[in-house]
Amino acid sequence: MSEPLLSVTNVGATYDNAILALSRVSLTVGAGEIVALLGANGAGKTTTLRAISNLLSAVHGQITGGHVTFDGRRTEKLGPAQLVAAGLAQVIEGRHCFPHLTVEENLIAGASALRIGRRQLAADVARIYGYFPQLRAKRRLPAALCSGGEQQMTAIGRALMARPRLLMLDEPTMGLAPLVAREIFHFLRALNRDENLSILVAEQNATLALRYADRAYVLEHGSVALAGASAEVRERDDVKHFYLGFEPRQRRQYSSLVSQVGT
Amino acid sequence: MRFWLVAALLAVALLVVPRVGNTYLFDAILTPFLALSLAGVGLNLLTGYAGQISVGSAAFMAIGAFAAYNFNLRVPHLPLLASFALAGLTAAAVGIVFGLPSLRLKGFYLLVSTLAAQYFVQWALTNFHWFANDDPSGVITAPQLAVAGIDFSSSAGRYVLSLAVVATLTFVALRLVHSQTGRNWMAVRDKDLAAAVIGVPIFRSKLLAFAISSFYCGVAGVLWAFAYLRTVESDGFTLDLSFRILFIIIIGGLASVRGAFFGAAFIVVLPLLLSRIGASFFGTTDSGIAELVEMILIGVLIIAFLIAEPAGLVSLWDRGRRRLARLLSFVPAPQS
Amino acid sequence: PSFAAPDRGQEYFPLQSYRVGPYAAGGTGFFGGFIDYMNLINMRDGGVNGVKLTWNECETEYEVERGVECYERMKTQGNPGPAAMNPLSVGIAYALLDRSTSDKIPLITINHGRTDTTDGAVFPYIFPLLLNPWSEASAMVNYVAQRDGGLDKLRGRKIVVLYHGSPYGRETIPIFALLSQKYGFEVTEIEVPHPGNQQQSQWLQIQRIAPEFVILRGWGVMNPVALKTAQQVGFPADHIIGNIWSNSEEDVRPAGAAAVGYIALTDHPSGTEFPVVQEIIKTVYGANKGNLDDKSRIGSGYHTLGIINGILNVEALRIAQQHFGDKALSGEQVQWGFDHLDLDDKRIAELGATGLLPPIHVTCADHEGAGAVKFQQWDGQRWVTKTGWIQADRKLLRPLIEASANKYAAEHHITPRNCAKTS
Amino acid sequence: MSFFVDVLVGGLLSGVMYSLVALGFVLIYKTSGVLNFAQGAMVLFAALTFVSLTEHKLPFAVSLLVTLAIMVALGWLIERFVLKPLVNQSSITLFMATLGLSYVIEGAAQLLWGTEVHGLDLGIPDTPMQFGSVAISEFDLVAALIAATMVAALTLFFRTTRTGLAFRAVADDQLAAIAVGLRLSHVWAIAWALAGVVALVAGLLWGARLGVQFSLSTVVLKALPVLVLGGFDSIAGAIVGGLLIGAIEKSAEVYIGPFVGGGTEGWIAYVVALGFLLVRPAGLFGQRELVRA
Amino acid sequence: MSAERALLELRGIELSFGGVRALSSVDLTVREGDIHAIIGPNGAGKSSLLNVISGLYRPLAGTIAFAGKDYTHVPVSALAHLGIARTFQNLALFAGMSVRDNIVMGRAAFARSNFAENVLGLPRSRSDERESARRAEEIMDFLGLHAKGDRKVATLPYGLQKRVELGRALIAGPRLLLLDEPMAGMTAGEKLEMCRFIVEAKAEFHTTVVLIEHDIGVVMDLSDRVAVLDYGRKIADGPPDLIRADQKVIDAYIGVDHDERLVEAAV
Ligand SMILES: Nc1ncnc2c1ncn2[C@@H]1O[C@H](COP(=O)(O)OP(=O)(O)OP(=O)(O)O)[C@@H](O)[C@H]1O
Ligand SMILES: Nc1ncnc2c1ncn2[C@@H]1O[C@H](COP(=O)(O)OP(=O)(O)OP(=O)(O)O)[C@@H](O)[C@H]1O
Ligand SMILES: [Mg+2]
Ligand SMILES: [Mg+2]
Repeated sequence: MSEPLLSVTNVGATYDNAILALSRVSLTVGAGEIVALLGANGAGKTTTLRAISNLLSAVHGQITGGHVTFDGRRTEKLGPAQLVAAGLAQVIEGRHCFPHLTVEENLIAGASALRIGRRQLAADVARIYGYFPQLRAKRRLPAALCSGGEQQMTAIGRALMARPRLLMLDEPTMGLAPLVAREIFHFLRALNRDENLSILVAEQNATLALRYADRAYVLEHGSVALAGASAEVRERDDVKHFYLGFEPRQRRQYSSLVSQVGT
Repeated sequence: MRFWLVAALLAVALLVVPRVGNTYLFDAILTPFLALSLAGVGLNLLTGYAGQISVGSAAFMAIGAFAAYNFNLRVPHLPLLASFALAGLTAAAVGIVFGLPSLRLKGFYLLVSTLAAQYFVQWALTNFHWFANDDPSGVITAPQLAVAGIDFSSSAGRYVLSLAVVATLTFVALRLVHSQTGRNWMAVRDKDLAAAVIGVPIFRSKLLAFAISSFYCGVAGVLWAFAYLRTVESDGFTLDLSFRILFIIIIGGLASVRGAFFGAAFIVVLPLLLSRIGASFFGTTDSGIAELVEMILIGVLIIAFLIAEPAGLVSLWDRGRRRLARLLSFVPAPQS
Repeated sequence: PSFAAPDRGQEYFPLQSYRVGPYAAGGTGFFGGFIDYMNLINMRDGGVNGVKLTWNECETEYEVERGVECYERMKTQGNPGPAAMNPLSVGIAYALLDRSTSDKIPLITINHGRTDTTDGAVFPYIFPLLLNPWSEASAMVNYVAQRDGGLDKLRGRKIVVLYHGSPYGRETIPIFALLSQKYGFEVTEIEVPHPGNQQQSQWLQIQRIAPEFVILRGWGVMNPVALKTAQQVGFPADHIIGNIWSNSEEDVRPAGAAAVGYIALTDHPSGTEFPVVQEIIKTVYGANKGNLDDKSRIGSGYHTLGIINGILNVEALRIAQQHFGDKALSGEQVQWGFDHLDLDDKRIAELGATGLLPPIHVTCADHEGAGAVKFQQWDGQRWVTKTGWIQADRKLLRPLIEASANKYAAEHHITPRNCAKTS
Repeated sequence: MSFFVDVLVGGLLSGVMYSLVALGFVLIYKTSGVLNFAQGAMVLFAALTFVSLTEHKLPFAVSLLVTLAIMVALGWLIERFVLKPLVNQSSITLFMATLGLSYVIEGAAQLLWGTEVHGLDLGIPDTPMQFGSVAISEFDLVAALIAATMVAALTLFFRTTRTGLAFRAVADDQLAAIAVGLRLSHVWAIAWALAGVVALVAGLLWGARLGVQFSLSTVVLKALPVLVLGGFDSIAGAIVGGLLIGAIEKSAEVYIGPFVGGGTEGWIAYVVALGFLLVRPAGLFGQRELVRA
Repeated sequence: MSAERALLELRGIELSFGGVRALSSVDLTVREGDIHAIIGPNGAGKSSLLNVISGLYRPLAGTIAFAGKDYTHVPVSALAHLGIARTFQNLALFAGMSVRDNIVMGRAAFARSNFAENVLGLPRSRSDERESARRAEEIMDFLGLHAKGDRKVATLPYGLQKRVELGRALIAGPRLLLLDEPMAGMTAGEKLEMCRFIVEAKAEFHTTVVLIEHDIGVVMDLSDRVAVLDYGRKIADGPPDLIRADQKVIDAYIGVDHDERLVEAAV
């Protein structure tokens, strides 16, 4: 892996020209890699992804320094649409399905940045239904009326419709049943393996993320606090404490809390 | 500190200004400014705080004006201020009627209810001559303005009377928005579903907002008719006036009582300034052109302001003050 | 000229004009004519007895509040203050009734305004010169009767009055009702909501009533739309009779063919053949000082009305100067001039305005002073005058005017001046 | 009876004219969630531009093309200088901005072309033709035909094309639309340009009826109840709403008007629309707000 | 500690949306004092069930008994007075208000003063305000939101917003607390804290909790009973240990671990 597919160098960002959200974040994603971005609430995961895909300005944010390179091109001059066309798709935080559009129309909208024919489009949509059979049943339902999980699947499917080379996901398993959450990572892994899709995923469910990712970055207060291969990161005690938990031996802790308070 | 600042401002406005101002200042600037500010405060309660958009403010002003006129005319020995209050209450009652659809309508669809109010009220007031005491042209004239034996009919007097009314009602509005009532309004505005679940009486809150807002607009209408124009016809309370009041609260700052005053100042003073500047640029032969240029400029300025500061002049002002405070470090920064 | 206060020793005419908005056509024509005439006086005569005329404009867009603001702004300007106010808006005039009286500035509402202000005893400063709305109504009915062969022929006839939904439009409601009672015709008064660009249902109603005549009391866009809609429902244009504000070229041209044959009343016939208009063309437009951008509008109805308004203002000033001396006069002094305004045929001929306006004789008690109109017909290109001056039934109207004025006086604690005493 | 039919037909046909204006609103609302108050000003601007060009002796077709180009350019300018800087602002802010815009456009139109009233002759006779017992003006028929064509075309556009889908997506969620690679500015510029074209059509027809002058811009007020009745975002709603409002308004004025002193046209449409909304809060065809707890 | 009495009892709840069955004959008994979890795949109808309990959805059939009284539809307006409070799956905070005001709003139903008293600042209004302010401080202390009291909620990170929403529900001291995925999108540490709040709140206010949560670990540790929904039907209901072992539940929801092992083998 010579030149990484994506490299973020010393990026800083603010909101409303005042709220500091990122300071000097650097990370890379190599071609064919799955990279996890971990961190507590407000650490700056979402902001990092927005900075990469040039979505900050749409939410009153600004990049204050550093630069991002995707596939050898500096991104600051490219609009979000050009980035998508260049192969960088994103599933944004909070799903953001088009509420009045049906599930299928949402998927079709995902191909907006591409110029492809109708037949090809239909095939792509069918491919997504292959990944998420549940969506096929809801294809005519407005997305707003789908359950949380169904919306998340729609959002991921929509991003895949853009045939990305690098897929960025912002908390893709939030609110998903464990089975589905695992399935999602499972097929992300499969996509990664079969189609050489590179993935950058911001995720709270560190257990899951670290299990599937090749490498991980941990953000704290807007900068990278830790980086390394997943296995390494997983073995660190501080990470275990803050981000993992729920290992079998820790299991009874809530119950003990209950009894403590109860007495 | 803040309190003293306001008190001092009020004292100057009440004691000094009447002595030094001229009739142009009172009749063409301050009195309409006060009346529009009051209407702005009223609309802000409804739109800014309770989140119910309305373009019928002028209609409620008209109701206030005509109600006060009729109370004065038909009830002997009614004190002037009592007729103001009754006018406000009349407007409030009508406001409740046109607020009823807010139970089901949201956003721009609610515009229709208030537009219906706007057109229906204007029509009713002109069509039924009783309202204008059978004057065939439908024009009403202000009665003598006397409170407790003191005559307020002069320019300065009308200004002082308006100021007193506006200051009192503004004080009440400030209390209201910082109380449970005000919080209920904002809750309904921000997330009515959640508000309902925690037990906010949604419908009652909305109607209350309509009632109080219309009360304010009604009284503002009385000031507009009695203190400012002194003769009005219902055609004077056009949709255009309603829009101007909406401008006032948007430009001033939604959900801010102070904002209404900033906005009103902007809306009243800007056109005057522009037309003066325009007149000295274009002279007499091209006054039509001056007017059109002015119209374009007002439009551009409105858009520019919305772009530069969507949160309104109030937040511009607060930012400026904070910056100043940081520089001087003895002016208290406003609480957010 | 800048907006700075006019020079000392000049007679100042503040103009609350409107050159934009729905009634811009009326405003540009009227104020254009007024200004053209004042320019003529300045350029040709060097002013009125050596006193130059000066003016500035304040745009009202025909809105009352703006009119009031303009009034307040302008009333303190000039030295010795404004000669008279000419807002050309019923709404603004109403709002200025008290103000101009207490400020002692004459308020001229030529051909319009509040009818009972004709009673100069109660309204010393208000002048609905030439033709007040009630006179206009009466003259129209007289014309219809004349066409049919006498007032007694009116009995049983059906007349529809289509009026503008504004104080101006409504002013004549009671008087038509009264006239219909008196002469036994059937009148239906139908309102067209402001600004009047939708009249389908009104005309369908008219179609159903099938009246002999429709009296059109329109304003601005309402006029061409009325003619077009009439054509749509098949009502003949030559049975529509327009009033004083439905009689200009600007009212009929946009209606195109639908306007051919339409009849309108006027006391300011259009045309450029009048000597005074010729002089304006020569002197003012010749020196490129003309106010109208579009020269083809010279001599149009609105423009000649503006000229007439100029004549009346200037003559009032001249008459007041005879009383107070040849200098710039205050509003209070000019009021005297209006109160004694008297233009007979001879004077009108001297002014080069024969046929342009009827003789006018204003007195302390009668601030209208004329009340005569002509009727004209649109032939598709120009107005063709069909009648001589037809008089309103002023005797019938006078007591009503006085009753209304006295009611106003009582309500506003006004003590009418004694007109028998003043000469 | 035949009179009733006359009134009804007259109402329906004047409703068509309302629909023409309402359509412009719907286009903008559907794509940017903005209630575009400047639509009326655009109608005025388009008509005034066209009529002034013909008065300068340009041939009909050339004037039409030039005006069309100008309207498209206007749409682009609006997108660039008003909408783009206001991305992500509340809908009421945008509404106010379009009010400001209407001042600018009205001012500019009159500054460019003057404030006079112009007659406009499209060469379509506006005299009644007899269809059985009903008299219909040929002009009205042409207007109805044009309106029907536009509605059909626009409906097809939104339903079946991918650009149409993009329009709807942008209206739904701007952030998501950006994220999937839609260019908001393109979409909006197209929508505003289309609205400009619709305004031109409306302006020509209205202008031929009323004369081209300032009060053309007030036809927006006639379109609002139509929108409400039909639904702000429904193209079919614009036409059906227009027909209904037209018919109701005229019959009310003719049959109820005389008993209450006339002038009901000013408000009856709003009151009817209001009553209707209470039953269907999103209008006839409008999208209901989809909320999930 | 758990009393045997049922606080909430749903019988035969049916719900559908335009032909789609969201819930079919669901029975559920929540005992007073329990933390009763509801789990199930996405779209199983968990949130819908919560919406039925809180009166936002009107069931087609079935009854809801709360504290011994039967309802076919719980009136939303009476919810607070009945002692039911809830949070929402997708935050439903009052975005334009401060953290403190959001929390104070939780007591809206208990304000005794009317607007006239508010305007005039009469004693009842003032005591209302004082009482609300005091309680809000307590709640903010409890939830560690103290430093953020004056911030507008919209500017807080997601996790804190979830806490504010919990605070708004808790300030009313509800008998029944309905939580719809309160810990979604949190790190383990934050989840732990959230659990602590729930447990302590339960102890302090004797609150019964109905909890929707996808984190099986949390669910198993925290709850007294777990109900499982799948395709709108209740497929299991019982103590956590039984549920974890239930093959139906594993098939429908938890899933088999084999792919984890697979991945782990691959790593
Ligand atoms: N639109 C915004 N306006 C203002 N501040 C923001 C905005 N979005 C995020 N922030 C702030 O920026 C910081 C970083 O937030 P960010 O959303 O990137 O964190 P995150 O790691 O994604 O957190 P979470 O896990 O809660 O999603 C936080 O302090 C947050 O409050
Ligand atoms: N208002 C509604 N209109 C139409 N369908 C709805 C509505 N609310 C819910 N549904 C449907 O009902 C089913 C159950 O949805 P619900 O939100 O209860 O699922 P859930 O169990 O909470 O899922 P998740 O874990 O993803 O939040 C879904 O298929 C959803 O599409
Ligand atoms: Mg995030
Ligand atoms: Mg759910």
